[in-house]
Amino acid sequence: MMSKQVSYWTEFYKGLYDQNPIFRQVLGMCPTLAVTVSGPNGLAMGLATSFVLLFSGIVISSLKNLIPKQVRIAAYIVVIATFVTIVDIVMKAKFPEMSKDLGPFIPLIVVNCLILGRAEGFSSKNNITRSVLDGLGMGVGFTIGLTILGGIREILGSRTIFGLQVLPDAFEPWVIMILPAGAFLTLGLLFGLLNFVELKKKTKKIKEDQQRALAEIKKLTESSEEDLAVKEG
Amino acid sequence: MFQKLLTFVGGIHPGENKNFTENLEIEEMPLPKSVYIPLSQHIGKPATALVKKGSIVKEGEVIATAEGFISSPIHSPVAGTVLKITTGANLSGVPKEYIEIQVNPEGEKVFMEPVDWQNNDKKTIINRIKEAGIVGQGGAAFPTFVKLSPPPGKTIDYLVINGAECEPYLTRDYRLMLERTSDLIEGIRILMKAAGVPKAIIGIENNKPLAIQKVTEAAKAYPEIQVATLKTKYPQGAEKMLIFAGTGRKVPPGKLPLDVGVIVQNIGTSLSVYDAVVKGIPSITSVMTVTGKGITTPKNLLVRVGTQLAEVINYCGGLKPEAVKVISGGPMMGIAQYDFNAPVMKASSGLLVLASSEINEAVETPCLRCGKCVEVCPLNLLPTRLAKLTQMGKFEDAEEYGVTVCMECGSCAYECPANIPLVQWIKLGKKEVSKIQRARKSS
Amino acid sequence: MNNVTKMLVVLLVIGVVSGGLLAYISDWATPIIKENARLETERAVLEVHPGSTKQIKIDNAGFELYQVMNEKGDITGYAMPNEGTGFQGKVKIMMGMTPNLDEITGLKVLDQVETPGLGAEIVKDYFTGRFKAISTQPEIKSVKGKKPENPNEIEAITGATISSVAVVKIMNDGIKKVKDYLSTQEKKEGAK
Amino acid sequence: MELVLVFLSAAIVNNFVLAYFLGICPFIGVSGKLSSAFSMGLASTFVMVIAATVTWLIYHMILVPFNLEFLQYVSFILVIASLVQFVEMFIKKVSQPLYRALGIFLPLITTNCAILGLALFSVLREYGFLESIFFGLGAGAGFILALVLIAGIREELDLAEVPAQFKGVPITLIAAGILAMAFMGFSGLISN
Amino acid sequence: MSETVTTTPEVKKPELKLTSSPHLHSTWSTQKAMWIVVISILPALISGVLFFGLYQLIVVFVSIAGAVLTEYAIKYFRNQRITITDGSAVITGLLLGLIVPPNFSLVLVFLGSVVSIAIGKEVFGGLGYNIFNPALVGRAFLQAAFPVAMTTWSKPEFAPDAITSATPLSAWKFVDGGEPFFTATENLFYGNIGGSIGETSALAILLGGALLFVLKIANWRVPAAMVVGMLVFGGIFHLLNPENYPTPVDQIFMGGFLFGAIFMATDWVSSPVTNKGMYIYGLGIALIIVMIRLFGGLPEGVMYAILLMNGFVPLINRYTRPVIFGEEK
Ligand SMILES: Cc1cc2nc3c(=O)[nH]c(=O)nc-3n(C[C@H](O)[C@H](O)[C@H](O)COP(=O)(O)O)c2cc1C
Ligand SMILES: Cc1cc2nc3c(=O)[nH]c(=O)nc-3n(C[C@H](O)[C@H](O)[C@H](O)COP(=O)(O)O)c2cc1C
Ligand SMILES: Cc1cc2nc3c(=O)[nH]c(=O)nc-3n(C[C@H](O)[C@H](O)[C@H](O)COP(=O)(O)O)c2cc1C
Ligand SMILES: Cc1cc2nc3c(=O)[nH]c(=O)nc-3n(C[C@H](O)[C@H](O)[C@H](O)CO)c2cc1C
Ligand code: SF4
Ligand code: SF4
Ligand code: SF4
Ligand code: SF4
Ligand code: FES
Repeated sequence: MMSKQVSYWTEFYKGLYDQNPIFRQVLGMCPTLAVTVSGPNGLAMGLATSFVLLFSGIVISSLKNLIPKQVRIAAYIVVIATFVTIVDIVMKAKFPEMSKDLGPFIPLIVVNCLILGRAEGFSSKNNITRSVLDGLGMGVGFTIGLTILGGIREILGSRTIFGLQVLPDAFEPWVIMILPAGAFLTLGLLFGLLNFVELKKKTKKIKEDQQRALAEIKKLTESSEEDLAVKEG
Repeated sequence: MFQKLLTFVGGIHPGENKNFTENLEIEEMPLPKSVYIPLSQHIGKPATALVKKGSIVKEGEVIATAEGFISSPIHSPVAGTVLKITTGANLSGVPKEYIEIQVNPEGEKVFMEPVDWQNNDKKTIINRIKEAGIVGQGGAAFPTFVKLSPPPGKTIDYLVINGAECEPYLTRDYRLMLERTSDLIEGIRILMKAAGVPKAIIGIENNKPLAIQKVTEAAKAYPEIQVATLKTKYPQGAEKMLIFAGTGRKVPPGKLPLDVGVIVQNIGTSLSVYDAVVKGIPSITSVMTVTGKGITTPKNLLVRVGTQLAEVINYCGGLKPEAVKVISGGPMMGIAQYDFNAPVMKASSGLLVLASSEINEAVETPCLRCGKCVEVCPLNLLPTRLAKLTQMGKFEDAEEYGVTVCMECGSCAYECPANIPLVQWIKLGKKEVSKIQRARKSS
Repeated sequence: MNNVTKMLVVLLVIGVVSGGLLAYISDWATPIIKENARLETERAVLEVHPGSTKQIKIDNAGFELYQVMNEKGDITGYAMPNEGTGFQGKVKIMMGMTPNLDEITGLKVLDQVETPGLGAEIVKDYFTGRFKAISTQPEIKSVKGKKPENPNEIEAITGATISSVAVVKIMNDGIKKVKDYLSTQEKKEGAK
Repeated sequence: MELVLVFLSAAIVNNFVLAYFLGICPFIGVSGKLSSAFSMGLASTFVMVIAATVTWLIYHMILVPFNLEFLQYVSFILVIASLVQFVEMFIKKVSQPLYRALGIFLPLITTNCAILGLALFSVLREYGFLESIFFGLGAGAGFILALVLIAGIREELDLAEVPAQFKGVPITLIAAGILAMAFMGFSGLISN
Repeated sequence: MSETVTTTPEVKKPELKLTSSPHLHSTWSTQKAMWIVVISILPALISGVLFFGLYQLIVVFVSIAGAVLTEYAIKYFRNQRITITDGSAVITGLLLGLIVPPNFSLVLVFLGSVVSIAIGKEVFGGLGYNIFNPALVGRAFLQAAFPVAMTTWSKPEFAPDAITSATPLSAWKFVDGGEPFFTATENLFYGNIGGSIGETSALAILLGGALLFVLKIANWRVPAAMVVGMLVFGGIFHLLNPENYPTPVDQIFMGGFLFGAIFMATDWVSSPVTNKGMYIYGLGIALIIVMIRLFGGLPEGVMYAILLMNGFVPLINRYTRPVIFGEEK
């Protein structure tokens, strides 16, 4: 068991920003880059991944005491691959268009390092409730990341958001945004932007800390002066 | 008479600017009121003073003895009274210990007995060179007798005499070659005998045709001494480059010329050897070129060791208002001076005063990876990389890239369009790397 | 020993459960997937034959070929899927032809991986529309940078000549295949 | 010739990393130093070739004959994982230096999607046995190429004044983006 | 120390500089080199304006403005010294303006030059740190983002009728059935042909190049290796099949080869620093150009070839490190 238990809310919330799989942990990059040519694709991939994440988390955390250590990776892989196959088959049957768009990236969820990482690093050590929350948080964080990236690429590359045209015809679509190069560039710039905000926060925090420390010192000196004054008085 | 000019790959060709002084005869500078004799005028441990405050010394008397193997005794360049022993300004910029002597123009001289070198053995000659306190005048001030005593088992095939004088502005070696040609040849023969070398090559750059002609003439009688005409290019006079041009041999990094069977000596050094052996005069003067647009009357001067720069400058008419840089040595490797109390030393070869019009100053920009520094580095280093790695504190990598091999010739920094002080960075890198190496050795 | 058995048993159980589950789901999904594919083809076939409503798959052709009919049961032509190499990779099309194979009735690009905005424009209606009623005699030709002059010419997409030419080539190849098949068929029938 | 084209296509024109986005995590994670990038690439190539061989056999000799295609993902990943384990033990036995050089990367490779992607593409494209192997070789070579290129660039960038916000992952992605643009020059070189 | 001063005559001391050796410096500076490069590009600009009309001047101006403004904005934003006067951003803008098709959209060329500086140069740390040639990053971006606009060529203004708007390379490559169409070599030389604004006139390019090589700003090794590479690789294929493949000499004058060889492959920052490296770099570029032109799906590959080799430069520098003087190989 983990030595320090965080609140259930944090268990869920951490996946959204502080430990966001894409922007913080830099995991699952392949689908992140490959399928995000549009918002819907990003969303679908995010949901599919979340599904696998959630259910494999549940299964693994409930079986965690039954599975011998030596075969745990193999067992996890089988569990994960089973859920992935389910998603794949269901999508082929019910959403053939989307299944075509996402192509081989659905089966590749099997090896998405995010999922195995969570299975090995979290579900195998925590109870079902926590696993569910963690899986949900990570899944939502991942989905949000993919959707944002897909959205940006869709707007600039096709003038649309979720298929709705939002930019005027006069805007020449940037074909590069739906090509591999565009994926790398967009994600790189997005990362940089995020770091920009983070760095600002950090420097702001440092500044605040300094100010607080200064104020404290001032208070201390004042109080000691007062003390002295009192004593002298 | 058309022969291929000998040289090396790389290097640069800055304006020679030798015309200020190349036609001026060496003139002896009058005695100053006082001289200031640094105890450290050579590579190796400083000498130990033998005199005290108030001692009366004679010209040529030993006033400090050598300390350890690579060291050299020091003789008083004047007769007079020791005023004090203290620390103060030095050409290297770091204050050093020195002996101050008040000059007595009527004082006595005590030179050594001449040595009949033709009828004496190596040992006697080398001993005399050691006693006379001769150090290399090519810049490094390495005690000459050490070079002449190779460890047993090493045979030396060539004595290479460095008459390249590749630094712009300087004309000291050139004047010496013209004015003391026969002494020079005899000095070289003494050196050959001392080191047991069968062959000597005098390397002279082809911008000094008169010197080539005169020296060739004088050396005719001795087939074992040859003159090699070198391409005029900086740093042709650097030991490794000169050896390569003259003999085709390459001194590997971290090795000495000795390891490839060569000894290199400067023109001035050879003449000091002549003076010490044939005339019994110890190393108490230095011939230096005082030049540049910033000095009123440029001269080639014979100066007593210990004379303060201020005296020299004043003797040459003082600085002009446009002077911006005073340099001990040549423009490429010399050290910028600011305390004119610093005294002339045995290995001083020049005092250069540059005016603002002679320095091309431009803003420093980041490295543009133009490769010019790489193209000119005579040692095939990657100066840009060395500087960058040092800047980033990656000293292990800098070592890997050979930072310690750099001879600080400055060709790279001269050429760099981004005006990066490459040599400064590299020097720092060398220092840090040698710290690391020492730490490694001790652990 | 005990440990090893446990390992094996656990893995086996997981494997069996997983296999069973998947087999079950796959059983359920396979017909749907097949049906999807069939429907898609059917839709494509009718799309390249505007006005027609019925289709029959010709089984003995050695390749996929459909005979298409209208409401009244008159044969309106043939439809065939065919594929070839475009600029970046495979291009798969469905094309419709008149019964005597003289004219194209319609074209649909089913699959392609060409550059979006360039080669991928071949899926757009403005391009496929150019093939409507184009003559196949002696074969379809693409022209570049000028208006087509002859009935068998279509204009290539600017900046995507390779993809355009590829589509034309795939069509010509297909037509040839159908022609050969029909003529052998005629011979057989004649022989009968 | 066919085989050479398969190799070149996978190595350059359709580079796994820069055009197919496979193996991005190791591409970003292990490309900081040239030496480890090369080792990682080499180890991956090694596994890729074996995986291509074995998964082909499994798919065509077992799954297809017994109608078990739905077990494709489960069986592939199990085989790859156990292969990597086996290779690891084998290398450990055979050569200690090699193990030290490659060993730490092997476990990472299990979850590298380039390997599974390779197996899946090979099925998707209906490659024959030999083609599959060359596909594995080519993909591996392409992976090494991309990894080594980016590692060289990153080592160079260590000495550059990249703005703080862009140090690390962002600048790596941007450099990869520019490389991907440059690789587009090869498009159409070998169509497939 | 005060006693010593009294014994020494006073020297009037001006402000003295104490910088480290060497104390001499060549007369080159970054700024000077960059502005001479700008001058050397002018003949190509003039030829572009002559052949394609005055509008091209506006295209180039907008491109330069985009580059300079972007650099200014980023430096301002990052609180760094404004370095516009060093001329490197002007070169980037100027070059980008010259390698887009004539009559190109002003909005797009502006976007391209913003990308050149922002993504091609400043994210890497600015002048001297970029891995890839900024102008080509901008062009590659435009090519990938707006492929149609980037392949729409206008005719030169006083072209004889025989010359269509297609560039010589695509005229040769994408023939409508008939024979491959080769353009006469003298047209290639003077530049009376279709192509990017500044690339068509070999004469103008060589004129500017002569200045760069005489002043030793551009290193001759890279273009020399490119030409040799083209003669060898292009020559082999021409000899194998002279009907289909143009002669290597024509190939040198076609498309962006000369322009790239002289102004872009020679970019200091994005090319190798070692001599051996420069040969490898040039040969590599030539090989890739030949591959793309003769076998690829695109008519032209100079840009891609240079960008790809830019990516190899760190490795090239590393593995062509010269053997230190006196060291055993
Ligand atoms: C860059 C460089 C340039 C040099 N140029 C000369 C030169 O032109 N003449 C010279 O005598 N020594 C020159 N030297 C010093 C020689 O390398 C060598 O130390 C000297 O000639 C040895 O003779 P010495 O012991 O008599 O001084 C140069 C050294 C360096 C590092
Ligand atoms: C990024 C990029 C993508 C391309 N994609 C395609 C493509 O999908 N299909 C195609 O036929 N040509 C493609 N091309 C090739 C060129 O546009 C080529 O010049 C064109 O096919 C020639 O046609 P044109 O004669 O009409 O210019 C592409 C070129 C580039 C630069
Ligand atoms: C330095 C330079 C590099 C270029 N690189 C490319 C390139 O990689 N691809 C391209 O299509 N055009 C490139 N161009 C533009 C072409 O040279 C040419 O104008 C364009 O490709 C169309 O001409 P073509 O059809 O004869 O190839 C470049 C131009 C220059 C000046
Ligand atoms: C010889 C030479 C060639 C240059 N070529 C280019 C070029 O092709 N593209 C470019 O953006 N800048 C070029 N520059 C300018 C500058 O080096 C370039 O912007 C740097 O890459 C910016 O760091 C060139 C500069 C010189 C001296
Ligand atoms: S001062 Fe140094 S560089 Fe100059 S000539 Fe003498 S030795 Fe050569
Ligand atoms: S690196 Fe050293 S040896 Fe090479 S040119 Fe620079 S100063 Fe001279
Ligand atoms: S000469 Fe200067 S700018 Fe050029 S590579 Fe060397 S350090 Fe960089
Ligand atoms: S295990 Fe592989 S995929 Fe996962 S983070 Fe590490 S390198 Fe990336
Ligand atoms: S998702 Fe592909 S390597 Fe991680």
